[in-house]
Amino acid sequence: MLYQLSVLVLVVPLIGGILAGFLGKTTGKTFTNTVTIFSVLASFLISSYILYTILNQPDLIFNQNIYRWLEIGSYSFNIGLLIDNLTASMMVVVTFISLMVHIYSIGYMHDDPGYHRFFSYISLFTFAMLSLVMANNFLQLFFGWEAVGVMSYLLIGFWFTKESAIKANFKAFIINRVGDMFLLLGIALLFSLSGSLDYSTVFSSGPMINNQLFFITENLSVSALTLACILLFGGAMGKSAQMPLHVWLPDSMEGPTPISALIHAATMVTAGVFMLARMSPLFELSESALSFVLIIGSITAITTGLLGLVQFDIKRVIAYSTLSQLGYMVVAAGVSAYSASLFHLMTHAFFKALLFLAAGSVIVALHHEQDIRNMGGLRKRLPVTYTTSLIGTLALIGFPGFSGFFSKDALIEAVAHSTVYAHEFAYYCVLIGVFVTSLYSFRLLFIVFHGPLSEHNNNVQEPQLSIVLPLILLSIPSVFVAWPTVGPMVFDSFFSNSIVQPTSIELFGYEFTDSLHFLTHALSGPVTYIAISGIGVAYLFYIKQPEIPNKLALTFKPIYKLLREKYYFDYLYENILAKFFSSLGNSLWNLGDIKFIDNYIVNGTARKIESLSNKAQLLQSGYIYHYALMMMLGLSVFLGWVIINKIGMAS
Amino acid sequence: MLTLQSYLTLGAIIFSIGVIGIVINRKNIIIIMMCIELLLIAVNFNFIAFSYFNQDLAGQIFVFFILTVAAAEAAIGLAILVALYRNKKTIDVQELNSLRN
Amino acid sequence: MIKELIFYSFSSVLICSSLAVVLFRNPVYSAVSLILSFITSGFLWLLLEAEFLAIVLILVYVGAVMVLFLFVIMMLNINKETEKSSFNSVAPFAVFIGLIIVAELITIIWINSSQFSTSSTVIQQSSQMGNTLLLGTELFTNYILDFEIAGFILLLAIIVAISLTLRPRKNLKTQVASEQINVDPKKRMKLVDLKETK
Amino acid sequence: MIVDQIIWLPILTALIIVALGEKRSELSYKISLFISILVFGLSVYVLYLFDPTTSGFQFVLKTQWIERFNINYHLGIDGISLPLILLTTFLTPIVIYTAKTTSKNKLHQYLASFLLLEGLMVGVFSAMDAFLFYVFWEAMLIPMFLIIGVWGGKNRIYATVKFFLYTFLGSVFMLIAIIYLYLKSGSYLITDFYYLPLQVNQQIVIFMAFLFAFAVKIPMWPVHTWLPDAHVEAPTGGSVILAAVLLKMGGYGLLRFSLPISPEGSMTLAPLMITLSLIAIIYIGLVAIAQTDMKKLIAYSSISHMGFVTLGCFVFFIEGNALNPATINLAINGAMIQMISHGLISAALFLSIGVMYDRLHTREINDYGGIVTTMPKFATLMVFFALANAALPGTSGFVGELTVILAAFKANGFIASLSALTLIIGAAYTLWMIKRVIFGPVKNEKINQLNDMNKLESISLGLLALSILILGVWPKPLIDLMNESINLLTLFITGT
Repeated sequence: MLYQLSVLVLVVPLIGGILAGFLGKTTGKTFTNTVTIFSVLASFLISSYILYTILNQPDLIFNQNIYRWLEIGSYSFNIGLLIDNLTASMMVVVTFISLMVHIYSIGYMHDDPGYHRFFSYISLFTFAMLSLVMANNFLQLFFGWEAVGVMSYLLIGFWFTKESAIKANFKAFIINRVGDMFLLLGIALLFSLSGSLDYSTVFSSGPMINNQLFFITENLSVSALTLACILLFGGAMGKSAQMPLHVWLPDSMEGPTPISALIHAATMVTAGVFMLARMSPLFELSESALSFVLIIGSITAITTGLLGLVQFDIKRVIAYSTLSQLGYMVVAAGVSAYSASLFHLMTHAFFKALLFLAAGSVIVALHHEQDIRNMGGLRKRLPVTYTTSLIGTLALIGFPGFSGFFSKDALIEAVAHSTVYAHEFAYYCVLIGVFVTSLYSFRLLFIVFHGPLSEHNNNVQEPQLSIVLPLILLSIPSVFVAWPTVGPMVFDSFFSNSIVQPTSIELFGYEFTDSLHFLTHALSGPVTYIAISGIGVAYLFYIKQPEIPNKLALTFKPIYKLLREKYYFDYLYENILAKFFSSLGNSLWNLGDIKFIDNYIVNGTARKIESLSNKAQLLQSGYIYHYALMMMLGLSVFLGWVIINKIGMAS
Repeated sequence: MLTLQSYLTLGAIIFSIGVIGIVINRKNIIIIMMCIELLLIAVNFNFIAFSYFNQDLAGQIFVFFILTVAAAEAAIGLAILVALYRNKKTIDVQELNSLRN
Repeated sequence: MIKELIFYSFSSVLICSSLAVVLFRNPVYSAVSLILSFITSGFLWLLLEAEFLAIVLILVYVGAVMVLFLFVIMMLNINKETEKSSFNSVAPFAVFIGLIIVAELITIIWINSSQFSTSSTVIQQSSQMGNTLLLGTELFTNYILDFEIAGFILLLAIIVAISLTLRPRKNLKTQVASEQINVDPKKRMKLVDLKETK
Repeated sequence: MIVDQIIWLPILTALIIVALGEKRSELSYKISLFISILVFGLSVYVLYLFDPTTSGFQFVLKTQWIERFNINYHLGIDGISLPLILLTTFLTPIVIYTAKTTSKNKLHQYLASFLLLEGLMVGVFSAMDAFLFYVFWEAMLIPMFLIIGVWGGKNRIYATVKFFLYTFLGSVFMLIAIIYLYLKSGSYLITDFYYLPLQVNQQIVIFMAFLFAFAVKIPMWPVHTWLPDAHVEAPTGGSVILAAVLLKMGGYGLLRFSLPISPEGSMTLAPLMITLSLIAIIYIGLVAIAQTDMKKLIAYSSISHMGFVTLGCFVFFIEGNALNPATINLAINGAMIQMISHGLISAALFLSIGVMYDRLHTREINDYGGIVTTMPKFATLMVFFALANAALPGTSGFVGELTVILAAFKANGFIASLSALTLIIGAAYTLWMIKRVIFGPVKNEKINQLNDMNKLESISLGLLALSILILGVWPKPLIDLMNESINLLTLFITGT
């Protein structure tokens, strides 16, 4: 029963997407959105039912192969499902956000000529994401991994006539591919060590792998497991946009806003975090890999947050915020607090989707204006959007009581109690990050919704219901979802059948009793106060004395420039690396292929033969007796050879 | 004692004379054709000698055919020669070098 | 003994006349020398009991082929050109190589002589039955197809020789059947619209 | 008998079509389409009759041909050749089907060339006699030579001569090797060669001789430069067959001759072969990025992808101290899948380029842009093929590369890492082309007036897309088909 239902969860969005894609153009918009929304709704309901079933039956792990994909000798590769608490909760999150985005898109994409294409894509994306989440083996993980990448590629380039959009989607795909390559290599390494791609086999042979060495040179070797984990994390760095592979995510904001909410905030980018949690049996065995994860995550958390301070595009600010929050999740995984990481993933999915959709609502209301310098004072014109944005922002900065508070606090608590190498560094990074988060979040909020209302925005109205409704629906979990769930998910054994991690006492140094107690406990830490001070500074900078930021920018010009240029990563990739490789290709082609092989070797041989034959032509006098003489010469030589042979044989 | 070797040697000598004749000649193609006849005679010598000493008639049969073909060859060759002379007004090998280019 | 005597005398004549073929300036002389060498080889072949071939050689070659040669020589009237030096620039080299070839050939013959059968003692079948008869029997039984082909080649040679040398008369009126069949009335007749003339 | 029909039916039809003449080209189009579909049906029937549980040759047909040299007209099919035969007979109807739009002059001869080519290609794949194999191998050059030389582009003569000289020069060495093996074994039967006790030195020489022929066909760096030229000049159908089937003959030759006949020679030269494969994968991939001509780009991408085939054929030799049959199996299966899948994908890409070329008569990437606005259906398929070319999981392109990389990693992590770079490079050149051709604002007025695919084109490309998808989602049946034969090959390689 569970098996059939799980397959149904997977297949229904696929069918919906295919139907919308093939029939949407002819059957019209209503058909398209009905089909896709109902398929995702069905998927959501079934996922919820599965989660419910699993909650009622603790320790139920459901692991079954659907079919055998490939079988070579003793190796077999399967397509299968693994349903446990981790998967089930991810499924619910994914389908819920997807459902919201579907509904939202009815209004947002209403006038777009690519309406059916859009719905088809997001349904297919849902399918891909689900297949990633539900995989019971690395092969399917990789399939989902790449498939979500492709859907993201197509959706970023959804408005394909925009030069910037197709540039962004190309960039996104290539950078993701860099990560995917590492992931594939990690998978290949695990395969070569354990001989299988199934999670269960690989995980059970983890301790055995841990003892093996991978020889880089004759003498230099690393632990094979550490290498595999770092390679796997390389994949996560691409997909979850960690430094230095983060550059594609801000650019991906070229896509429609619902996409930014669904793919580039809530689901796809968290795939890396999900994978880290899924691979926890391996990562737990390698301290060095965890440190690596921790360092990368904390660098990402702090640096990308700073970038959010200087952006003027409403979506880019949120995108950098997403990057920073992803950094937090990775940090949590780095200190082995996978449950906290996943919990933050879940709450973040809700409030970040909310923020994006709210931003989309603003964008729609202002007729596709995205520059925050042209906004201001929209509070009165867009009351629902404002309220929901406020909720999202408060959740994001971890204001006490909101869902983000619980997740972020648990996470920072875990960092504080960690003993992994570089944990102090990570701790300071995340603390500064909290301040930066609230600063840029409220900067955005204040600039967009407060301040004076500009002239041309006077007639702005709240958009239609299908846009507003998801905002309201999403703000509910953004506030409340953590209250009942923080206990079981973070501190209790909810994930114990799918994740290997130390006990909550070891991790957090705190005995959880109930959520209210946790709230009061957290208030004793510095985090909340740092966040509130961030609000204060933002209030000072952007409402009381708006000239301060400009002054600061002038005073610290080099730093400001560094931030505006995004630490020159784009410059490095586009102008140095990409140029280098394309000119390398060009010169290999021109020098290697054309000049050397074709002109020198191939045609050179031909030319040589031609010149030789020109010389040989001099021998060709045209006189018969010259030819006859040559024949004579040949005959005499031949006879001589015969004689020599004869004599040789005789002796 | 007449042995096979003596006949073969004779054939070899005649053959070489024919070959030399083809090459050293600068007068006309007719002489070359005659030299070819000499070559054939030399070859025929060998055939007949082998046929005699091995008591195998096949050699003679072969000579018979060679003679036939040689006659045909001579006829055609001379016909070509006549045609050539008509066109070029010469059969001098020194002047016949249209094989070049 | 008598055989040896005949062999050596005739072969020296043969070699001399062959040399003469090559060396004479006048092609007529060369042709005559060639006739001589044919005749002497005919005699030598008689020594090898190839009577039929010897006679054919003399009859056909001397009687027909060489006469043809002489005909052509005279027809083309080329004995004028005898003033030129009869040897070309590569001649010394060619002679040298030719001598090498002779030497090599003879060496090969003598190296291999141990493999030759020295069977002059073989019972001469042909002396009883006659070489011509034997040859004929063989030719018309086992080699009949080849014989036919040879005849065909001769026929071909005749046709080729004629077609090469035949000069068709100009203005000869002949029928071209294919053109007649392929006549297209449209090409022959042209309908022309003439405008009225006043 | 049925194999015989698959070979000779198209060849005889080709003769009939030529005899029919130019005036009845519509009729000859129908006949050739019918025959090629019939031949595909026959080969599917072969697939149905084929017994995948045995490793040996099936459908064996043996007739004496040249008694003096013990040459036989000896045909047979095993698990390695059957997929390639299916590929051939599947693509020929598609090429013939689309020939109508791509080639208008002397259509009947064009069709006849392809039918002839089909028969000969199947002949190559099913010949069990080395001499017969050689005859088919060389004879195949003739129709291909004609296709490029007669219906090609401006610079076709240069391209054909280059193509012909390269391939011919290579195969001469193969002939020498075959004759040598015949003298050793007294038979031309390929499987007899496997059992010859050869010294390592002899094996190396034989391997090199075969390599010349196969490396040119595959093509491996540095004897690859004929391919881009040939592709650029060839008509669409010619490019399709060239990329899809002709190149596979090199890989097939490696599996049929080089590896089982000279396993130790292969082992000695494996580092060289692996280096060349990696050069093909990386160097040629980078070169592909620099191309401005779509056909050249895809041609270079073909070379790069064929690098995986050669990598799969040799990478297992460097694993540790002893050969591991499991890795061999994995790698060779990967090479085979890569061949089949590349056959389908490159065929699809060349057909797609043909679709565009028929409309705008240019292959320059810069002349395009924004195709998707006027040809949405076509753009969808083209993007799909491009993604398949970039080895997207779920398409057949991924299966081969995955298995080869897995096998390579078992052998050596660094080689695997280098070969995995193709994930980036392949995506870069393919999508870079897609970005400039398919997406973006409409470049010029001509593109604004384009019509989307007609029925003919959509059916052909749709069929290819479907097969690529099916192979990607469920490649197991294909593997099951060749598993036993590859097991046998593994035995020969390990020398047991």
